[in-house]
Amino acid sequence: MNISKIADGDIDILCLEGRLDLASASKLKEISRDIVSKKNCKLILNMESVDFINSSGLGALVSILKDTRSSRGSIKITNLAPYVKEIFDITQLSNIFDICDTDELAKSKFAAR
Amino acid sequence: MNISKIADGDIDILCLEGRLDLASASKLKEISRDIVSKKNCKLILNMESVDFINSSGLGALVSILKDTRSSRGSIKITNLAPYVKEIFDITQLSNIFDICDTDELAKSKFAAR
Amino acid sequence: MLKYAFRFPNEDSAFTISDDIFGRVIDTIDTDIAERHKMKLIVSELFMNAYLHGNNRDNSKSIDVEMEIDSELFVVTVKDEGGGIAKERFKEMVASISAPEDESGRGITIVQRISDKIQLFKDSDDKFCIKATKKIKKQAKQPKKRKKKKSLEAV
Amino acid sequence: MLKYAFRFPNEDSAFTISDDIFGRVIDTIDTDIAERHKMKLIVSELFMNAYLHGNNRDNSKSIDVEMEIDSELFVVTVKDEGGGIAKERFKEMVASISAPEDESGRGITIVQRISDKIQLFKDSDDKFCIKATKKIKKQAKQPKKRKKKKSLEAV
Ligand SMILES: Nc1ncnc2c1ncn2[C@@H]1O[C@H](COP(=O)(O)OP(=O)(O)O)[C@@H](O)[C@H]1O
Ligand SMILES: Nc1ncnc2c1ncn2[C@@H]1O[C@H](COP(=O)(O)OP(=O)(O)O)[C@@H](O)[C@H]1O
Repeated sequence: MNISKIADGDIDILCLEGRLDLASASKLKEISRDIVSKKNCKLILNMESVDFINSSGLGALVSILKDTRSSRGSIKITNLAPYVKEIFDITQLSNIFDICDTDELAKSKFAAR
Repeated sequence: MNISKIADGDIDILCLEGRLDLASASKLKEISRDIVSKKNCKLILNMESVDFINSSGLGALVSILKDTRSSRGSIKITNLAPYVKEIFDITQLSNIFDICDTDELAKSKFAAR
Repeated sequence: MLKYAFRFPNEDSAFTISDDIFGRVIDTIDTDIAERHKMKLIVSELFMNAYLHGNNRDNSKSIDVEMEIDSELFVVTVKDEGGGIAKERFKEMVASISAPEDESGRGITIVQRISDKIQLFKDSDDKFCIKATKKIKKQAKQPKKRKKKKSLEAV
Repeated sequence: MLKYAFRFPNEDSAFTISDDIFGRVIDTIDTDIAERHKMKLIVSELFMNAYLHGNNRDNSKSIDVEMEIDSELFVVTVKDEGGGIAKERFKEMVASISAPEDESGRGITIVQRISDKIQLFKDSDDKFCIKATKKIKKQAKQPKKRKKKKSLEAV
Protein backbone atom coordinates (compact mmCIF):
# COMPACT_ATOMS: atom_id res chain seq x y z
CA MET A 1 0.00 0.00 0.00
CA ASN A 2 1.14 3.49 -0.87
CA ILE A 3 0.08 6.29 1.45
CA SER A 4 0.54 9.95 0.60
CA LYS A 5 -0.19 12.82 2.93
CA ILE A 6 -1.62 16.24 2.08
CA ALA A 7 -2.13 19.06 4.58
CA ASP A 8 -5.02 21.39 3.69
CA GLY A 9 -5.34 24.08 6.39
CA ASP A 10 -6.27 22.25 9.59
CA ILE A 11 -7.34 19.18 7.64
CA ASP A 12 -5.01 16.24 6.99
CA ILE A 13 -5.72 14.06 3.99
CA LEU A 14 -4.24 10.60 3.61
CA CYS A 15 -4.59 9.10 0.15
CA LEU A 16 -4.44 5.32 0.29
CA GLU A 17 -3.53 3.27 -2.73
CA GLY A 18 -3.59 -0.50 -3.10
CA ARG A 19 -4.54 -3.23 -0.67
CA LEU A 20 -5.74 -2.53 2.86
CA ASP A 21 -4.90 -5.83 4.55
CA LEU A 22 -2.91 -7.25 7.45
CA ALA A 23 0.42 -6.08 6.02
CA SER A 24 -0.69 -2.52 5.29
CA ALA A 25 -2.83 -2.15 8.45
CA SER A 26 0.20 -1.52 10.64
CA LYS A 27 1.67 0.90 8.12
CA LEU A 28 -1.55 2.91 8.04
CA LYS A 29 -1.83 2.99 11.82
CA GLU A 30 1.79 4.12 12.11
CA ILE A 31 1.37 6.93 9.60
CA SER A 32 -1.91 8.13 11.15
CA ARG A 33 -0.55 8.11 14.69
CA ASP A 34 0.82 11.66 14.64
CA ILE A 35 -2.26 13.08 13.02
CA VAL A 36 -4.85 11.46 15.24
CA SER A 37 -2.99 12.27 18.43
CA LYS A 38 -3.43 16.01 17.75
CA LYS A 39 -6.33 17.51 19.66
CA ASN A 40 -9.42 18.09 17.47
CA CYS A 41 -7.71 16.58 14.43
CA LYS A 42 -9.59 16.53 11.17
CA LEU A 43 -8.60 13.57 9.07
CA ILE A 44 -9.80 12.57 5.63
CA LEU A 45 -8.95 9.08 4.40
CA ASN A 46 -9.28 9.19 0.64
CA MET A 47 -9.75 5.56 -0.37
CA GLU A 48 -10.36 6.08 -4.08
CA SER A 49 -7.42 3.86 -5.01
CA VAL A 50 -8.00 1.12 -2.48
CA ASP A 51 -8.86 -1.94 -4.53
CA PHE A 52 -8.99 -4.53 -1.76
CA ILE A 53 -10.00 -4.47 1.87
CA ASN A 54 -10.34 -7.28 4.37
CA SER A 55 -11.13 -7.61 8.06
CA SER A 56 -7.59 -6.57 9.09
CA GLY A 57 -7.93 -3.41 7.02
CA LEU A 58 -11.28 -2.66 8.63
CA GLY A 59 -9.71 -3.33 12.03
CA ALA A 60 -7.05 -0.69 11.35
CA LEU A 61 -9.71 1.85 10.42
CA VAL A 62 -11.64 1.13 13.62
CA SER A 63 -8.43 1.55 15.62
CA ILE A 64 -7.78 4.94 14.00
CA LEU A 65 -11.39 5.98 14.59
CA LYS A 66 -11.03 5.21 18.29
CA ASP A 67 -7.80 7.22 18.45
CA THR A 68 -9.45 10.24 16.82
CA ARG A 69 -12.32 10.03 19.25
CA SER A 70 -10.05 9.97 22.26
CA SER A 71 -8.38 13.17 21.05
CA ARG A 72 -11.80 14.66 20.24
CA GLY A 73 -10.93 14.68 16.59
CA SER A 74 -12.97 13.59 13.64
CA ILE A 75 -12.38 11.36 10.63
CA LYS A 76 -14.12 11.03 7.28
CA ILE A 77 -13.69 8.36 4.64
CA THR A 78 -14.10 9.41 1.01
CA ASN A 79 -14.26 8.06 -2.52
CA LEU A 80 -14.97 4.44 -1.67
CA ALA A 81 -15.35 2.16 -4.67
CA PRO A 82 -18.84 0.65 -4.54
CA TYR A 83 -17.49 -2.85 -3.96
CA VAL A 84 -15.41 -1.63 -1.02
CA LYS A 85 -18.36 0.32 0.38
CA GLU A 86 -20.32 -2.92 0.27
CA ILE A 87 -17.95 -4.47 2.82
CA PHE A 88 -18.52 -1.50 5.15
CA ASP A 89 -22.25 -2.16 4.80
CA ILE A 90 -22.01 -5.90 5.41
CA THR A 91 -20.04 -5.31 8.61
CA GLN A 92 -22.29 -2.40 9.62
CA LEU A 93 -19.23 -0.18 9.83
CA SER A 94 -21.03 2.30 7.56
CA ASN A 95 -22.96 3.13 10.73
CA ILE A 96 -19.96 4.37 12.69
CA PHE A 97 -17.85 5.90 9.93
CA ASP A 98 -18.76 9.13 8.23
CA ILE A 99 -18.46 8.11 4.59
CA CYS A 100 -18.51 10.93 2.01
CA ASP A 101 -18.52 10.71 -1.76
CA THR A 102 -15.76 13.27 -2.25
CA ASP A 103 -13.06 15.15 -0.34
CA GLU A 104 -14.93 18.40 -1.03
CA LEU A 105 -18.03 17.08 0.67
CA ALA A 106 -15.95 15.93 3.63
CA LYS A 107 -14.30 19.35 3.89
CA SER A 108 -17.59 21.21 3.79
CA LYS A 109 -18.89 18.97 6.54
CA PHE A 110 -15.82 19.73 8.65
CA ALA A 111 -16.38 23.45 8.04
CA ALA A 112 -20.05 23.22 9.05
CA ARG A 113 -19.27 21.74 12.47
CA MET B 1 4.73 -7.23 -23.05
CA ASN B 2 4.61 -3.64 -24.18
CA ILE B 3 6.19 -2.84 -27.52
CA SER B 4 6.77 0.70 -28.73
CA LYS B 5 8.07 1.67 -32.13
CA ILE B 6 10.40 4.50 -33.06
CA ALA B 7 11.45 5.39 -36.61
CA ASP B 8 14.89 7.00 -36.84
CA GLY B 9 15.75 7.69 -40.47
CA ASP B 10 15.89 4.34 -42.20
CA ILE B 11 16.25 2.54 -38.88
CA ASP B 12 13.28 1.10 -36.99
CA ILE B 13 13.64 0.67 -33.26
CA LEU B 14 11.32 -1.57 -31.26
CA CYS B 15 11.52 -1.10 -27.51
CA LEU B 16 10.37 -4.22 -25.70
CA GLU B 17 9.15 -4.07 -22.13
CA GLY B 18 8.27 -6.97 -19.86
CA ARG B 19 8.28 -10.69 -20.47
CA LEU B 20 9.34 -12.27 -23.74
CA ASP B 21 7.55 -15.62 -23.55
CA LEU B 22 5.04 -17.74 -25.44
CA ALA B 23 2.26 -15.18 -25.09
CA SER B 24 4.33 -12.20 -26.22
CA ALA B 25 6.25 -14.09 -28.92
CA SER B 26 3.34 -13.91 -31.37
CA LYS B 27 2.76 -10.26 -30.56
CA LEU B 28 6.37 -9.41 -31.29
CA LYS B 29 6.40 -11.38 -34.54
CA GLU B 30 3.19 -9.67 -35.65
CA ILE B 31 4.52 -6.19 -34.92
CA SER B 32 7.88 -6.85 -36.61
CA ARG B 33 6.31 -8.35 -39.73
CA ASP B 34 5.90 -5.06 -41.62
CA ILE B 35 9.37 -3.87 -40.72
CA VAL B 36 11.27 -7.01 -41.60
CA SER B 37 9.45 -7.53 -44.89
CA LYS B 38 10.91 -4.23 -46.18
CA LYS B 39 13.96 -4.73 -48.39
CA ASN B 40 17.22 -3.95 -46.58
CA CYS B 41 15.43 -3.17 -43.33
CA LYS B 42 17.48 -2.02 -40.37
CA LEU B 43 15.89 -3.10 -37.13
CA ILE B 44 17.03 -2.47 -33.57
CA LEU B 45 15.39 -4.46 -30.79
CA ASN B 46 16.01 -2.51 -27.61
CA MET B 47 15.58 -5.08 -24.84
CA GLU B 48 16.59 -2.89 -21.90
CA SER B 49 13.24 -3.44 -20.18
CA VAL B 50 12.89 -7.15 -20.89
CA ASP B 51 13.05 -8.81 -17.49
CA PHE B 52 12.29 -12.37 -18.52
CA ILE B 53 13.00 -14.47 -21.59
CA ASN B 54 12.40 -18.14 -22.24
CA SER B 55 12.79 -20.51 -25.17
CA SER B 56 9.61 -19.25 -26.84
CA GLY B 57 10.91 -15.70 -26.70
CA LEU B 58 14.22 -16.82 -28.19
CA GLY B 59 12.28 -18.69 -30.88
CA ALA B 60 10.47 -15.50 -31.84
CA LEU B 61 13.77 -13.66 -32.15
CA VAL B 62 15.19 -16.39 -34.39
CA SER B 63 12.08 -16.23 -36.55
CA ILE B 64 12.46 -12.47 -36.96
CA LEU B 65 16.15 -12.87 -37.72
CA LYS B 66 15.33 -15.31 -40.51
CA ASP B 67 12.74 -12.91 -41.94
CA THR B 68 15.25 -10.04 -41.97
CA ARG B 69 17.77 -12.22 -43.72
CA SER B 70 15.36 -13.22 -46.43
CA SER B 71 14.67 -9.55 -47.18
CA ARG B 72 18.41 -8.81 -47.00
CA GLY B 73 17.87 -6.69 -43.94
CA SER B 74 19.75 -6.60 -40.70
CA ILE B 75 18.84 -6.70 -37.04
CA LYS B 76 20.66 -5.69 -33.87
CA ILE B 77 19.75 -6.41 -30.27
CA THR B 78 20.67 -3.79 -27.68
CA ASN B 79 20.74 -3.11 -23.97
CA LEU B 80 20.40 -6.69 -22.78
CA ALA B 81 20.39 -7.11 -19.01
CA PRO B 82 23.34 -9.33 -18.07
CA TYR B 83 21.08 -12.11 -16.87
CA VAL B 84 19.18 -12.09 -20.17
CA LYS B 85 22.42 -11.99 -22.14
CA GLU B 86 23.46 -15.11 -20.23
CA ILE B 87 20.59 -17.06 -21.79
CA PHE B 88 21.75 -15.98 -25.26
CA ASP B 89 25.19 -17.33 -24.35
CA ILE B 90 23.92 -20.63 -22.97
CA THR B 91 21.93 -21.28 -26.14
CA GLN B 92 24.80 -20.01 -28.33
CA LEU B 93 22.43 -17.51 -29.90
CA SER B 94 24.97 -14.79 -29.10
CA ASN B 95 26.83 -16.25 -32.08
CA ILE B 96 24.12 -15.48 -34.62
CA PHE B 97 22.71 -12.25 -33.21
CA ASP B 98 24.55 -8.97 -33.36
CA ILE B 99 24.27 -7.84 -29.75
CA CYS B 100 25.24 -4.23 -28.99
CA ASP B 101 25.47 -2.47 -25.66
CA THR B 102 23.54 0.60 -26.76
CA ASP B 103 21.28 1.86 -29.55
CA GLU B 104 23.99 4.38 -30.49
CA LEU B 105 26.50 1.62 -31.04
CA ALA B 106 23.99 -0.29 -33.14
CA LYS B 107 23.27 2.79 -35.24
CA SER B 108 26.92 3.50 -35.88
CA LYS B 109 27.40 -0.09 -36.97
CA PHE B 110 24.49 0.25 -39.39
CA ALA B 111 26.06 3.47 -40.73
CA ALA B 112 29.44 1.78 -41.21
CA ARG B 113 28.06 -0.99 -43.41
CA MET C 1 -15.02 -27.07 -13.72
CA LEU C 2 -11.43 -25.83 -13.33
CA LYS C 3 -9.65 -27.00 -10.23
CA TYR C 4 -6.62 -25.36 -8.64
CA ALA C 5 -5.01 -26.83 -5.52
CA PHE C 6 -2.24 -24.93 -3.77
CA ARG C 7 -0.25 -25.98 -0.73
CA PHE C 8 1.67 -23.26 1.11
CA PRO C 9 4.08 -23.57 4.00
CA ASN C 10 2.68 -21.82 7.11
CA GLU C 11 5.36 -19.18 6.81
CA ASP C 12 5.54 -15.44 6.80
CA SER C 13 7.00 -15.19 3.31
CA ALA C 14 4.28 -17.48 1.96
CA PHE C 15 1.54 -15.51 3.70
CA THR C 16 2.85 -12.31 2.12
CA ILE C 17 2.35 -13.60 -1.41
CA SER C 18 -0.73 -15.78 -0.91
CA ASP C 19 -3.45 -13.19 -1.55
CA ASP C 20 -1.64 -12.10 -4.66
CA ILE C 21 -1.58 -15.64 -5.99
CA PHE C 22 -5.27 -16.23 -5.28
CA GLY C 23 -5.97 -12.88 -6.91
CA ARG C 24 -4.26 -13.99 -10.11
CA VAL C 25 -6.49 -17.06 -10.25
CA ILE C 26 -9.67 -15.15 -9.42
CA ASP C 27 -8.88 -12.49 -12.02
CA THR C 28 -9.30 -15.16 -14.70
CA ILE C 29 -12.98 -15.50 -13.78
CA ASP C 30 -15.35 -13.81 -16.16
CA THR C 31 -17.42 -11.60 -13.88
CA ASP C 32 -17.35 -8.05 -12.52
CA ILE C 33 -14.93 -6.43 -10.11
CA ALA C 34 -17.35 -6.52 -7.16
CA GLU C 35 -17.83 -10.27 -7.49
CA ARG C 36 -14.11 -10.82 -7.84
CA HIS C 37 -13.44 -8.70 -4.78
CA LYS C 38 -15.83 -10.88 -2.79
CA MET C 39 -14.11 -14.07 -3.90
CA LYS C 40 -10.68 -12.63 -3.07
CA LEU C 41 -12.00 -11.58 0.31
CA ILE C 42 -13.36 -15.05 1.12
CA VAL C 43 -10.03 -16.72 0.35
CA SER C 44 -8.06 -13.98 2.10
CA GLU C 45 -10.03 -14.31 5.35
CA LEU C 46 -9.95 -18.10 5.38
CA PHE C 47 -6.25 -18.25 4.59
CA MET C 48 -5.40 -15.69 7.26
CA ASN C 49 -7.40 -17.66 9.83
CA ALA C 50 -5.70 -20.91 8.87
CA TYR C 51 -2.32 -19.21 9.16
CA LEU C 52 -2.92 -17.34 12.43
CA HIS C 53 -5.49 -19.43 14.31
CA GLY C 54 -5.55 -22.93 12.83
CA ASN C 55 -1.82 -23.41 12.38
CA ASN C 56 -1.07 -20.80 15.02
CA ARG C 57 1.94 -19.41 13.09
CA ASP C 58 3.66 -22.80 13.36
CA ASN C 59 5.89 -22.86 10.30
CA SER C 60 6.28 -26.61 10.26
CA LYS C 61 2.62 -26.79 9.22
CA SER C 62 1.03 -26.13 5.86
CA ILE C 63 -2.16 -24.69 4.41
CA ASP C 64 -4.10 -26.16 1.51
CA VAL C 65 -6.28 -24.00 -0.68
CA GLU C 66 -8.48 -25.58 -3.34
CA MET C 67 -10.43 -23.43 -5.74
CA GLU C 68 -13.03 -24.94 -8.03
CA ILE C 69 -14.40 -22.65 -10.65
CA ASP C 70 -17.02 -22.91 -13.33
CA SER C 71 -19.15 -20.28 -14.98
CA GLU C 72 -21.65 -20.24 -12.14
CA LEU C 73 -19.88 -21.34 -8.98
CA PHE C 74 -16.79 -20.52 -6.98
CA VAL C 75 -15.96 -23.12 -4.35
CA VAL C 76 -12.98 -22.66 -2.09
CA THR C 77 -11.76 -25.07 0.58
CA VAL C 78 -9.06 -24.01 3.01
CA LYS C 79 -7.45 -26.69 5.17
CA ASP C 80 -5.18 -26.27 8.16
CA GLU C 81 -3.59 -28.56 10.72
CA GLY C 82 -5.20 -27.09 13.82
CA GLY C 83 -8.05 -28.10 16.11
CA GLY C 84 -10.74 -26.32 14.12
CA ILE C 85 -13.80 -24.41 15.28
CA ALA C 86 -16.58 -26.14 17.19
CA LYS C 87 -19.85 -26.00 15.24
CA GLU C 88 -21.68 -24.37 18.15
CA ARG C 89 -19.08 -21.63 18.42
CA PHE C 90 -19.20 -21.12 14.68
CA LYS C 91 -22.99 -20.70 14.80
CA GLU C 92 -22.66 -18.07 17.51
CA MET C 93 -20.00 -16.20 15.56
CA VAL C 94 -22.04 -15.92 12.39
CA ALA C 95 -25.28 -15.16 14.21
CA SER C 96 -23.99 -11.80 15.46
CA ILE C 97 -21.88 -9.05 14.03
CA SER C 98 -18.86 -7.66 15.89
CA ALA C 99 -19.43 -4.63 18.08
CA PRO C 100 -18.51 -1.51 16.09
CA GLU C 101 -15.50 -0.82 18.28
CA ASP C 102 -13.94 -4.25 17.94
CA GLU C 103 -10.73 -4.21 15.96
CA SER C 104 -10.96 -7.90 15.11
CA GLY C 105 -13.46 -10.72 14.89
CA ARG C 106 -15.06 -9.82 11.55
CA GLY C 107 -13.45 -12.41 9.26
CA ILE C 108 -15.83 -15.31 9.62
CA THR C 109 -18.94 -13.11 9.57
CA ILE C 110 -17.80 -11.46 6.36
CA VAL C 111 -17.16 -14.81 4.72
CA GLN C 112 -20.51 -16.11 5.88
CA ARG C 113 -22.34 -13.09 4.53
CA ILE C 114 -20.79 -13.04 1.09
CA SER C 115 -20.86 -16.80 0.56
CA ASP C 116 -23.94 -18.83 -0.26
CA LYS C 117 -22.88 -21.79 1.85
CA ILE C 118 -20.18 -22.63 4.40
CA GLN C 119 -19.25 -26.13 5.55
CA LEU C 120 -16.82 -27.10 8.31
CA PHE C 121 -15.39 -30.60 8.41
CA LYS C 122 -12.29 -32.72 8.97
CA ASP C 123 -10.84 -34.46 5.92
CA SER C 124 -9.40 -37.96 5.79
CA ASP C 125 -5.99 -36.62 6.95
CA ASP C 126 -7.71 -35.05 9.96
CA LYS C 127 -7.13 -31.57 8.56
CA PHE C 128 -9.64 -28.89 9.52
CA CYS C 129 -11.49 -27.69 6.43
CA ILE C 130 -13.68 -24.71 5.76
CA LYS C 131 -15.45 -24.86 2.42
CA ALA C 132 -17.22 -21.76 1.12
CA THR C 133 -19.45 -21.79 -1.94
CA LYS C 134 -20.41 -18.67 -3.80
CA LYS C 135 -22.64 -18.32 -6.82
CA ILE C 136 -21.01 -16.12 -9.43
CA LYS C 137 -23.28 -13.35 -10.66
CA LYS C 138 -23.41 -12.88 -14.38
CA GLN C 139 -22.11 -9.48 -15.39
CA ALA C 140 -24.98 -7.02 -15.37
CA LYS C 141 -23.96 -5.21 -18.52
CA GLN C 142 -21.11 -6.44 -20.62
CA PRO C 143 -18.69 -3.93 -22.08
CA LYS C 144 -18.59 -4.16 -25.85
CA LYS C 145 -17.36 -7.60 -26.72
CA ARG C 146 -13.71 -7.42 -27.62
CA LYS C 147 -13.72 -10.61 -29.66
CA LYS C 148 -10.70 -12.90 -29.72
CA LYS C 149 -7.38 -11.05 -29.31
CA LYS C 150 -8.12 -10.75 -25.60
CA SER C 151 -5.20 -12.95 -24.60
CA LEU C 152 -2.85 -11.07 -26.90
CA GLU C 153 -3.79 -7.70 -25.48
CA ALA C 154 -3.21 -9.03 -21.96
CA VAL C 155 0.37 -9.90 -22.84
CA MET D 1 13.02 -26.17 3.74
CA LEU D 2 9.87 -24.43 2.50
CA LYS D 3 7.63 -26.52 0.31
CA TYR D 4 5.04 -25.21 -2.10
CA ALA D 5 2.86 -27.57 -4.14
CA PHE D 6 0.56 -26.19 -6.82
CA ARG D 7 -1.85 -28.11 -9.02
CA PHE D 8 -3.12 -26.33 -12.12
CA PRO D 9 -5.74 -27.43 -14.63
CA ASN D 10 -4.17 -27.97 -18.07
CA GLU D 11 -6.03 -24.97 -19.38
CA ASP D 12 -5.21 -21.85 -21.32
CA SER D 13 -6.28 -19.46 -18.56
CA ALA D 14 -4.17 -21.35 -16.02
CA PHE D 15 -1.15 -21.37 -18.34
CA THR D 16 -1.45 -17.61 -18.73
CA ILE D 17 -1.05 -16.97 -15.01
CA SER D 18 1.31 -19.81 -14.09
CA ASP D 19 4.66 -18.09 -14.66
CA ASP D 20 3.43 -15.12 -12.70
CA ILE D 21 2.54 -17.31 -9.76
CA PHE D 22 5.88 -19.13 -9.78
CA GLY D 23 7.56 -15.74 -10.06
CA ARG D 24 5.86 -14.56 -6.88
CA VAL D 25 7.22 -17.57 -5.02
CA ILE D 26 10.72 -17.27 -6.47
CA ASP D 27 10.85 -13.55 -5.69
CA THR D 28 10.73 -14.46 -1.98
CA ILE D 29 14.11 -16.17 -2.32
CA ASP D 30 17.02 -14.18 -0.98
CA THR D 31 19.44 -14.10 -3.91
CA ASP D 32 20.21 -11.90 -6.89
CA ILE D 33 18.11 -11.18 -9.97
CA ALA D 34 20.21 -13.42 -12.25
CA GLU D 35 19.70 -16.42 -10.01
CA ARG D 36 16.00 -15.72 -9.70
CA HIS D 37 15.69 -15.40 -13.47
CA LYS D 38 17.26 -18.82 -13.87
CA MET D 39 14.86 -20.40 -11.41
CA LYS D 40 11.88 -18.76 -13.11
CA LEU D 41 13.18 -19.98 -16.44
CA ILE D 42 13.50 -23.58 -15.24
CA VAL D 43 9.92 -23.68 -13.98
CA SER D 44 8.62 -21.83 -17.04
CA GLU D 45 10.19 -24.28 -19.48
CA LEU D 46 9.10 -27.37 -17.57
CA PHE D 47 5.56 -26.12 -17.10
CA MET D 48 5.23 -25.18 -20.76
CA ASN D 49 6.45 -28.63 -21.78
CA ALA D 50 4.02 -30.35 -19.41
CA TYR D 51 1.20 -28.22 -20.79
CA LEU D 52 2.01 -28.53 -24.49
CA HIS D 53 3.81 -31.88 -24.84
CA GLY D 54 3.05 -34.00 -21.77
CA ASN D 55 -0.64 -33.17 -21.43
CA ASN D 56 -0.86 -32.21 -25.07
CA ARG D 57 -3.25 -29.30 -24.38
CA ASP D 58 -5.81 -31.74 -22.99
CA ASN D 59 -7.75 -29.61 -20.51
CA SER D 60 -9.12 -32.55 -18.58
CA LYS D 61 -5.57 -33.13 -17.32
CA SER D 62 -3.63 -31.28 -14.68
CA ILE D 63 -0.07 -30.20 -13.93
CA ASP D 64 1.63 -30.41 -10.55
CA VAL D 65 4.45 -28.10 -9.62
CA GLU D 66 6.34 -28.60 -6.39
CA MET D 67 8.97 -26.13 -5.29
CA GLU D 68 11.25 -26.85 -2.37
CA ILE D 69 13.38 -23.99 -1.22
CA ASP D 70 16.01 -23.50 1.39
CA SER D 71 18.88 -21.07 1.62
CA GLU D 72 21.08 -23.17 -0.65
CA LEU D 73 18.86 -25.23 -2.90
CA PHE D 74 15.95 -24.79 -5.26
CA VAL D 75 14.27 -28.03 -6.23
CA VAL D 76 11.34 -28.04 -8.62
CA THR D 77 9.36 -31.06 -9.73
CA VAL D 78 6.85 -30.73 -12.57
CA LYS D 79 4.44 -33.60 -13.16
CA ASP D 80 2.14 -34.21 -16.10
CA GLU D 81 -0.16 -36.98 -17.23
CA GLY D 82 1.53 -37.81 -20.51
CA GLY D 83 3.83 -40.54 -21.70
CA GLY D 84 7.04 -38.79 -20.73
CA ILE D 85 10.39 -38.65 -22.51
CA ALA D 86 12.46 -41.77 -23.03
CA LYS D 87 15.78 -41.51 -21.21
CA GLU D 88 17.75 -42.15 -24.39
CA ARG D 89 15.96 -39.38 -26.22
CA PHE D 90 16.51 -37.07 -23.28
CA LYS D 91 20.23 -37.78 -23.32
CA GLU D 92 20.40 -36.97 -27.00
CA MET D 93 18.50 -33.73 -26.50
CA VAL D 94 20.78 -32.40 -23.79
CA ALA D 95 23.95 -33.56 -25.51
CA SER D 96 23.49 -31.15 -28.41
CA ILE D 97 22.32 -27.59 -28.75
CA SER D 98 19.63 -26.63 -31.26
CA ALA D 99 20.81 -25.44 -34.64
CA PRO D 100 20.91 -21.63 -34.62
CA GLU D 101 18.03 -21.41 -37.08
CA ASP D 102 15.66 -23.61 -35.12
CA GLU D 103 12.73 -21.72 -33.70
CA SER D 104 12.03 -24.34 -31.05
CA GLY D 105 13.71 -27.19 -29.21
CA ARG D 106 15.74 -25.16 -26.71
CA GLY D 107 13.66 -25.66 -23.55
CA ILE D 108 15.18 -28.84 -22.19
CA THR D 109 18.75 -27.84 -23.04
CA ILE D 110 18.33 -24.54 -21.24
CA VAL D 111 16.95 -26.27 -18.15
CA GLN D 112 19.74 -28.80 -18.23
CA ARG D 113 22.41 -26.12 -18.50
CA ILE D 114 21.18 -23.90 -15.71
CA SER D 115 20.29 -26.73 -13.31
CA ASP D 116 22.78 -28.77 -11.33
CA LYS D 117 20.82 -31.99 -11.69
CA ILE D 118 17.81 -33.26 -13.64
CA GLN D 119 15.91 -36.46 -12.89
CA LEU D 120 13.10 -38.04 -14.92
CA PHE D 121 10.80 -40.59 -13.32
CA LYS D 122 7.22 -41.77 -12.94
CA ASP D 123 5.60 -41.22 -9.55
CA SER D 124 3.29 -43.63 -7.75
CA ASP D 125 0.28 -42.25 -9.67
CA ASP D 126 2.12 -42.96 -12.92
CA LYS D 127 2.61 -39.26 -13.56
CA PHE D 128 5.65 -38.23 -15.57
CA CYS D 129 7.96 -36.13 -13.41
CA ILE D 130 10.91 -33.94 -14.21
CA LYS D 131 12.82 -32.80 -11.16
CA ALA D 132 15.43 -30.08 -11.51
CA THR D 133 17.79 -29.13 -8.71
CA LYS D 134 19.69 -25.87 -8.67
CA LYS D 135 22.15 -24.61 -6.09
CA ILE D 136 21.36 -21.05 -5.12
CA LYS D 137 24.37 -18.76 -5.32
CA LYS D 138 24.90 -16.48 -2.39
CA GLN D 139 24.65 -12.85 -3.40
CA ALA D 140 28.10 -11.71 -4.50
CA LYS D 141 27.91 -8.27 -2.95
CA GLN D 142 24.97 -7.31 -0.86
CA PRO D 143 23.49 -3.86 -1.30
CA LYS D 144 23.62 -1.91 1.95
CA LYS D 145 21.50 -3.81 4.42
CA ARG D 146 18.15 -2.14 4.73
CA LYS D 147 17.43 -3.58 8.19
CA LYS D 148 13.94 -4.54 9.28
CA LYS D 149 11.23 -2.43 7.67
CA LYS D 150 11.72 -4.43 4.47
CA SER D 151 8.33 -6.08 4.75
CA LEU D 152 6.68 -2.79 5.52
CA GLU D 153 8.20 -1.11 2.50
CA ALA D 154 7.02 -3.92 0.32
CA VAL D 155 3.43 -3.40 1.42
N1 LIG E 1 -9.02 -22.03 10.96
C1 LIG E 1 -9.34 -21.79 12.25
N2 LIG E 1 -8.95 -22.66 13.22
C2 LIG E 1 -9.24 -22.43 14.51
N3 LIG E 1 -9.94 -21.36 14.94
C3 LIG E 1 -10.36 -20.47 14.05
C4 LIG E 1 -10.09 -20.64 12.65
N4 LIG E 1 -10.64 -19.59 12.00
C5 LIG E 1 -11.21 -18.81 12.92
N5 LIG E 1 -11.05 -19.32 14.16
C6 LIG E 1 -11.56 -18.75 15.44
O1 LIG E 1 -12.64 -17.90 15.14
C7 LIG E 1 -12.37 -16.59 15.64
C8 LIG E 1 -13.01 -15.53 14.78
O2 LIG E 1 -12.32 -15.45 13.53
P1 LIG E 1 -12.51 -14.17 12.63
O3 LIG E 1 -13.97 -13.89 12.51
O4 LIG E 1 -11.81 -14.39 11.36
O5 LIG E 1 -11.88 -12.99 13.45
P2 LIG E 1 -10.37 -12.77 13.94
O6 LIG E 1 -9.51 -13.63 13.08
O7 LIG E 1 -10.15 -11.31 13.73
O8 LIG E 1 -10.35 -13.17 15.37
C9 LIG E 1 -10.87 -16.50 15.75
O9 LIG E 1 -10.49 -15.58 16.74
C10 LIG E 1 -10.49 -17.92 16.13
O10 LIG E 1 -10.62 -18.12 17.51
N1 LIG F 1 6.78 -33.20 -20.39
C1 LIG F 1 7.04 -33.77 -21.58
N2 LIG F 1 6.37 -34.88 -21.99
C2 LIG F 1 6.62 -35.44 -23.17
N3 LIG F 1 7.55 -34.97 -24.05
C3 LIG F 1 8.24 -33.87 -23.71
C4 LIG F 1 8.04 -33.23 -22.47
N4 LIG F 1 8.89 -32.17 -22.40
C5 LIG F 1 9.58 -32.17 -23.54
N5 LIG F 1 9.20 -33.19 -24.35
C6 LIG F 1 9.74 -33.51 -25.67
O1 LIG F 1 11.02 -32.94 -25.78
C7 LIG F 1 11.09 -32.07 -26.91
C8 LIG F 1 12.03 -30.92 -26.65
O2 LIG F 1 11.49 -30.04 -25.70
P1 LIG F 1 12.08 -28.58 -25.58
O3 LIG F 1 13.55 -28.69 -25.51
O4 LIG F 1 11.42 -27.92 -24.41
O5 LIG F 1 11.71 -27.86 -26.92
P2 LIG F 1 10.28 -27.54 -27.57
O6 LIG F 1 9.28 -27.58 -26.47
O7 LIG F 1 10.47 -26.19 -28.16
O8 LIG F 1 10.05 -28.62 -28.59
C9 LIG F 1 9.66 -31.67 -27.18
O9 LIG F 1 9.45 -31.29 -28.50
C10 LIG F 1 8.90 -32.92 -26.78
O10 LIG F 1 8.85 -33.82 -27.85
